[in-house]
Amino acid sequence: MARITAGIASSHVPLLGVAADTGKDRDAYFGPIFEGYDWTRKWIARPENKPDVVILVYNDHASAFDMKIIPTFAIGCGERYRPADEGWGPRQVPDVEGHPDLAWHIAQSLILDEFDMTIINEMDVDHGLTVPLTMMYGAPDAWPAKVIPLAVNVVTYPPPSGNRCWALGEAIARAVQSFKGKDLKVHIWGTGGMSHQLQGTRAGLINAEWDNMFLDSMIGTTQALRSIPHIEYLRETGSEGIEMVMWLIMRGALGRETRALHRHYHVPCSNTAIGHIVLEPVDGTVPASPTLEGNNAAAQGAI
Amino acid sequence: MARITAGIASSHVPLLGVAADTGKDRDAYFGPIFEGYDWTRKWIARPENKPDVVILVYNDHASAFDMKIIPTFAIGCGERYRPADEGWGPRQVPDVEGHPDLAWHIAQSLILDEFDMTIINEMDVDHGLTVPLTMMYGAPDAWPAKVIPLAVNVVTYPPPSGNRCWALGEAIARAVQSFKGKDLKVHIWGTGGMSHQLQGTRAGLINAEWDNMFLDSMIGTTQALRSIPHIEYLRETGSEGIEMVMWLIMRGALGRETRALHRHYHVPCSNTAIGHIVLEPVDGTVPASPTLEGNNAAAQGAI
Amino acid sequence: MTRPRDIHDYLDAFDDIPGTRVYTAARARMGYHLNQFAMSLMKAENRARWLADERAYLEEWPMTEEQKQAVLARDYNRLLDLGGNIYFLAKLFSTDGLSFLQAVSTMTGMSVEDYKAMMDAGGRSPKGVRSIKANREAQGAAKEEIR
Amino acid sequence: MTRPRDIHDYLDAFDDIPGTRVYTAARARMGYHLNQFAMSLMKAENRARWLADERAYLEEWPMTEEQKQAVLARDYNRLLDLGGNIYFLAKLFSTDGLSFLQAVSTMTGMSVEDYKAMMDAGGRSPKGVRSIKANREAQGAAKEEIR
Ligand SMILES: [Fe+3]
Ligand SMILES: [Fe+3]
Repeated sequence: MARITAGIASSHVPLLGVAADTGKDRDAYFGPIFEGYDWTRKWIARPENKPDVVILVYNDHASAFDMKIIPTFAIGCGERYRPADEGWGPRQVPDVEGHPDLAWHIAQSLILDEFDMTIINEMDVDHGLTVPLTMMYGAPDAWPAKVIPLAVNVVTYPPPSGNRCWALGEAIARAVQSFKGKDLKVHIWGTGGMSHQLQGTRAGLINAEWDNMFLDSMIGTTQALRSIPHIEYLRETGSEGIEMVMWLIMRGALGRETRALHRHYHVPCSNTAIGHIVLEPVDGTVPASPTLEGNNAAAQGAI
Repeated sequence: MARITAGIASSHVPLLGVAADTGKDRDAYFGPIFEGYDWTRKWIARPENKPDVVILVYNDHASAFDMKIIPTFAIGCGERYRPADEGWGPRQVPDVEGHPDLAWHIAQSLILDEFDMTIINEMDVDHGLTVPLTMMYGAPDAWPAKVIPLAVNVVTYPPPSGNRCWALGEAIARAVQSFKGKDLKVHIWGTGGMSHQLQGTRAGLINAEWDNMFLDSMIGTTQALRSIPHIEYLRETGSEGIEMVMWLIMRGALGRETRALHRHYHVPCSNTAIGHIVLEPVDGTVPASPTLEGNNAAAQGAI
Repeated sequence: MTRPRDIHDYLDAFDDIPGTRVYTAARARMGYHLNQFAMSLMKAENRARWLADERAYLEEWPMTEEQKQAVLARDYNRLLDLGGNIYFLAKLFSTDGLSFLQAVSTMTGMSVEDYKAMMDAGGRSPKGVRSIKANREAQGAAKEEIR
Repeated sequence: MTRPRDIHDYLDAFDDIPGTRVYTAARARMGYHLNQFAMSLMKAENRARWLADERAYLEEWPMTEEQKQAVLARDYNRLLDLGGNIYFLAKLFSTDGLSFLQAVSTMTGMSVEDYKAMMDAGGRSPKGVRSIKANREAQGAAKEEIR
């Protein structure tokens, strides 16, 4: 049996990786950012909170996938993943170990639930995945948790809708609940955001008010975020703020009601508003699978 | 504007390509198979029936995709595709020309409709795609239609459910209807099947009764095929009969009611039951998009 | 039925089909390098190296010795048991110049002639090969009657 | 509204955002080879060849002359107009040793110092840069009042 014990959201700005890797993470510029993660680092190190596996929702930034192939939802079922060379050499951080047992179980379950997953067995992972690990764990010799990468297309339009992301989270929760292997504590992390725009004359846009509305709405029972259209992310949070739809996969997986354990917001890091929240499920109920293959006696009954 | 004028289903056994390429297509063994396509070749050559674009639903047989990456639904948005070398050199048939305008329009529309598509810009296409072209067109210097490849995973379990395939077809129909480019006649072809098993002591399984039930149910208003579970394909039609779920994408795209123009069934071709049907929509109505981004005023309204 | 409906029930049902291995995650993982090896034979230059020295070519792949032996022996039933998938293995038998019918027949215990004759006569009937459980129950019922 | 809701309305709305190009299919197609060129700079050996002779390296790619000129000029606004995507172009400015902040500031018409100062002070406000149409209507209303 496996269960989702917490959800974490975090920005994944590449500069945070550079700061950590070059020992600048406590200087005047980066100190206030990293301090906001100190609570989480202590909390996650405690045995009762330490996840065995992290389902890490992120987006690839033209690293593993080029324009030849653009999967909407890709789930990593491999044994391990190397940090990608993003144009300045790979980050000197540990390889990321996968959890193929749980990953394949989730992948198979999601497809029965009518999510059109792309299964990945080999790929490199970029800052979108390794920066959140750094923020939560610092610089260990090996990452303390296995990781299931879940890569979402938020670069080429259209990305998946907020509603689709939330529903995917719910289906992930069902899949984790039905895992039959070892007893596993599972985290789900949603990464990217918050407001930022990396292009054009409007670059540098930050919308602290909207970002905080978004953080507020991650907590409790509201499903308001589920129906925010893409155009609102673009107008209100800059062209790259759309990454926040990935947080909704995490939120959906936590079920009906959440409680916030920790929250941090800081402007700026480079061009971006840093947002970070730690949530736990209060009522982790998710709707039952609506599909035939996932849920109907006829689909499994012997003839 | 574009409209779907017909749906064609056909087996895509690689040996049919070999027979055609080596001039054996009218011998005692292959003659009865190819004769069943003569009606279609004549019909499709008539200007009023000739499609400008074929949305060709097929599966890749470990050619473009290896085990590193397995997309459930991949749509080809590229300019052209070369025949794959499947282990005995590529088939000497023309390159396949894409239709990026329509393909990207469909891809974008499907994602708004909450299908988690993988977009492909470069790939080779194998017998699953080129054999149906040969069956319908013979051996021209260039294929007479542009092709949008739609590759479905039916090799690694689970493939998409029948219901999901049918629903994808409906969403494709909506997308084609909303195309704003040139006036295009569009065909949708579903390929693969019918009953066959290529492995183990049960190899050679053929179920003519079930196959003909399936052909019957492609016609008219029934949606019975939509809810056949995977296990029934496996038991009744052999381990490779599951390819028939791809026909349901075609059927779904034809809308509420179909009429059969031509039908052909022959056993055997190599290990496989050959099935072929030509359908036209009678009432092409499909349900409206149920999604926010695809269908809700709030998603597009200016702020 | 009241037991939870999920991927476990879905997968368990596949084991009930006689003489059939469904290519599930479990098989895909076991056969990963075997299938990737077979895939490599799609390239003409790899086929040439393979044909020149099969054993040496196999040594480049992190496959189990059992898988390597089964490849060298062209034991397709064994290869399927070890995680092979028929569409990947097709690159192997195609390189040998075998057709699907020839290669597939080797898994049935029939001669290629007998297998071809069966196909020409309409193929193998699904009767009696739908369900292991149903067959067992039918046998039980038959014994019941005899008693 | 009664007009059909579909991808056209969805895409049209993107053109209403000031100073912003959304990376849609239309842009992705125009910039295909430009972005694939940029992607190639993820490999150390390609970066070395690129740095040794930029023009010669560019000639290997089926890009338009306009795209090539904009690459050589590091004109990022132009590159976005020509179908570039910022995450692909990041391989280019990373190879130059530029940070995201430095590269991004070049698109704003501000000096890097002024841009950094704006960011440190809380970033650019969304006020007045949400909608071209809304801005136009607000201007109209203001003129109305003056009269
Ligand atoms: Fe990002
Ligand atoms: Fe096939």
